[in-house]
Amino acid sequence: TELSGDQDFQLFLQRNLEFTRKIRGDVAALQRVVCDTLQLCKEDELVLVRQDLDIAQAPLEQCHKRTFQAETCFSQIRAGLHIYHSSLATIQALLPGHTGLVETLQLDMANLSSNIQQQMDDLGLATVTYPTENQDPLPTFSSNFHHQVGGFFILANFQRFLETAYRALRHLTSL
Amino acid sequence: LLHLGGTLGCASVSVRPPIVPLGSAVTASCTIQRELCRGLEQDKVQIRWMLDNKLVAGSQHQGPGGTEVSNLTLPRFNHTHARLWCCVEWNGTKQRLSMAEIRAGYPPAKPLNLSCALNLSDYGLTCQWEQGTDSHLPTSIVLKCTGSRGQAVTGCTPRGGHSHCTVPRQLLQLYRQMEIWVSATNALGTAESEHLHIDPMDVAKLDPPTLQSIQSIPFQTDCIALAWDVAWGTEHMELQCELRYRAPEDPAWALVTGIVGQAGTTQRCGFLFGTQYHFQMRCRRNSASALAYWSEWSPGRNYTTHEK
Amino acid sequence: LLHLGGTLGCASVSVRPPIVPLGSAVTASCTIQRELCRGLEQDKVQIRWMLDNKLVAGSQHQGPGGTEVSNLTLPRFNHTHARLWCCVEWNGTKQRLSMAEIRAGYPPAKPLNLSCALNLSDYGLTCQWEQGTDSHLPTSIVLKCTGSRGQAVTGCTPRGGHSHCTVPRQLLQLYRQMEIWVSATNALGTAESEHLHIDPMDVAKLDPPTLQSIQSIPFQTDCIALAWDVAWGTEHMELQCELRYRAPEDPAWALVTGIVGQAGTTQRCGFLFGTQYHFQMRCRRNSASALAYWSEWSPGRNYTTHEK
Repeated sequence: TELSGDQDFQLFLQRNLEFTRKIRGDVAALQRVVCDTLQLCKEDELVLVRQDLDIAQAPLEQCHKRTFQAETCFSQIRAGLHIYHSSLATIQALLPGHTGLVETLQLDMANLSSNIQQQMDDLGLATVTYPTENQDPLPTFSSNFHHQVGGFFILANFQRFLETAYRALRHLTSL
Repeated sequence: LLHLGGTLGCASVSVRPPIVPLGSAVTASCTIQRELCRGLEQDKVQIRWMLDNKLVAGSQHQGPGGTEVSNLTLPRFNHTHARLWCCVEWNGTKQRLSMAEIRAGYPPAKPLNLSCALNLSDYGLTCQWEQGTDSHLPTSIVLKCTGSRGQAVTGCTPRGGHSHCTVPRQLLQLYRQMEIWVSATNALGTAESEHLHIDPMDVAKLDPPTLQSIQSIPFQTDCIALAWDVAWGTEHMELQCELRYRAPEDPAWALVTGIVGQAGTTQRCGFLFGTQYHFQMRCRRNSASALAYWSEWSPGRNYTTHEK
Repeated sequence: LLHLGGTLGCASVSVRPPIVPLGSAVTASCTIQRELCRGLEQDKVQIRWMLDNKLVAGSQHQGPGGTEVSNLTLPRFNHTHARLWCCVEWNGTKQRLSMAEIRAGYPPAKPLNLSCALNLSDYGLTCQWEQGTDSHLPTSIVLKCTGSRGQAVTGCTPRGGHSHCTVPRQLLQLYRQMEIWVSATNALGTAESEHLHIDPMDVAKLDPPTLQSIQSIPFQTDCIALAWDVAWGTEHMELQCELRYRAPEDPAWALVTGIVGQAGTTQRCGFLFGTQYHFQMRCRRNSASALAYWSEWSPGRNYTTHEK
């Protein structure tokens, strides 16, 4: 579909580029809290222990390809937002003193996902509606330490996910 | 055991409708079932009407099943709230047997000048409006907002008589067009304000930037470099800022517009030598919406340029 | 779906005990099962310890079944809360493989100055105490009370950090001796306050009586009669009350003790003529216990005696 000329689509992109920057700022704030309170700050110090946790990452290859399709890329962004939305419950359990920060992040993620969904509807693209309440069972960890490292990597992976999504949205503004 | 209850009473008043536009006609009827009125059985029933404490004349006639009925018409009812009493003469006294309340007023006025602002510390959207003339009737006023087609309508309810309220973050859709309006409803009708179609972010109220440092640029002494920083919580936004400055004796401010981007520095030339200038800066979101609010002007900073 | 779980990990740290008295020694050991550490199989395993973010030296040796073990002793552990990391050198980086939290503090201090008062409006027994020095460890503090031999121990738990709580009426035995004490427990021990043996009624906090009227007794003009009434809710109690009075210029109060019985009147002589006196009264339950609380002094009443 021819997108770049569409005025509404450009407004959607401008708004949600800023929104993604806000969410990345919220995730970075949580990463600082994990570093300050749990002393987990550098990924390169956790390479070996990470292997015990086999943490998968939400796929985003549809947004990597040189000639990516907005529809499939948007759908993968939404699917990833949904996965990380429920994974944040793991973080909430780790940082009881920061539930406000986590809840704000989850609200923003839900809004970003429904903003993308509405834009896809407007463009006549097929969309999925995710249940608002989190159905997935919380992952269990073999130790408190592994739970903390798991939380660290969820945030690190999510930050990378957002960087890719941000580049894809920015790429669409230049089409 | 204390038995509370008792019969329906031997008289009943009905007013149709109980709530009327101010100044319009009101009709009422009072029906008395003699056999239910202990002490009235033998007497001749004379029905009297009292509006609050003023006697008003009705027309009495026999109703079905031995009842006595009196009808009353008040051509121009101009009280906002009154009590209509149905009484009978008995033993030389006026016995109040039944009562109905009548209210009068206007349909709610259309709420005007609806405007909203998003508070960036808690992302609550506070909206305010003008209520318009008093309808004299119990009126329920609600601010309504909805995301997009088919989404649930949420909003907030102003507290006792206020004409503002705050929609909490959980009920908002950020970075997307929302429809916001005020709805006022009373017994005589409903009125709605204009519908605002805004993205809450477009009405974000920013804290002012801070002027970090001001220095002369060495070889062109009539130029200065000014470093500034944006308010906390706006780092992710694209901002549009303005700088104003003047010397104490200058009548008007010099204004530098279109300073775009995040924190940074800006340069300006044409300053007098050895003169003290007062600088202030303000910013707003660089969004298409004309509704975008400017932040307050930042706290001022003074700087004295070099002597020639 | 993001699958988290995974193996037990190839390193484990044990600290015995994980909670120690402040300043005492802590010993820890880290065991690494090389074959479980993907990426470490060939390398020579060099175990490093970090206490929070500071390197500390341990002694490494081969353990059973091809494991590498490092032991560490911290002679005087004076952090209240620290993280002990077991790391290995790998590809020029320090890999954090496992972690254990160490907490240090003191056994709980003995709670002091336990006192209770019964509120006669809801018959809740509110007790307060002094917590003593901070143990730096999570400490659970509970007020315990029991009726008599073999009865269930009930009580109440102070909310977050407070050192008072209220035992509700349902858990109290009125008009009978109860045993009440505070118990504080943390990982290093338990401490109990003195045990109070009181009948909750003995510590009832009464509202003050009210002085109804004051008059001169006609033929002995230097005497007055004073009528008083007890506070609501104490009509069934045997009370012991005190009256105090003084003229404005008097330095000290005159005190009349031992006024016993319910509402009533009391007489007093020796007053100066034509002088204004200020009267107040208070009461308490006439019980044997020395703990019985006086009510506040009643609101004052003035009375001016006759001229001579």
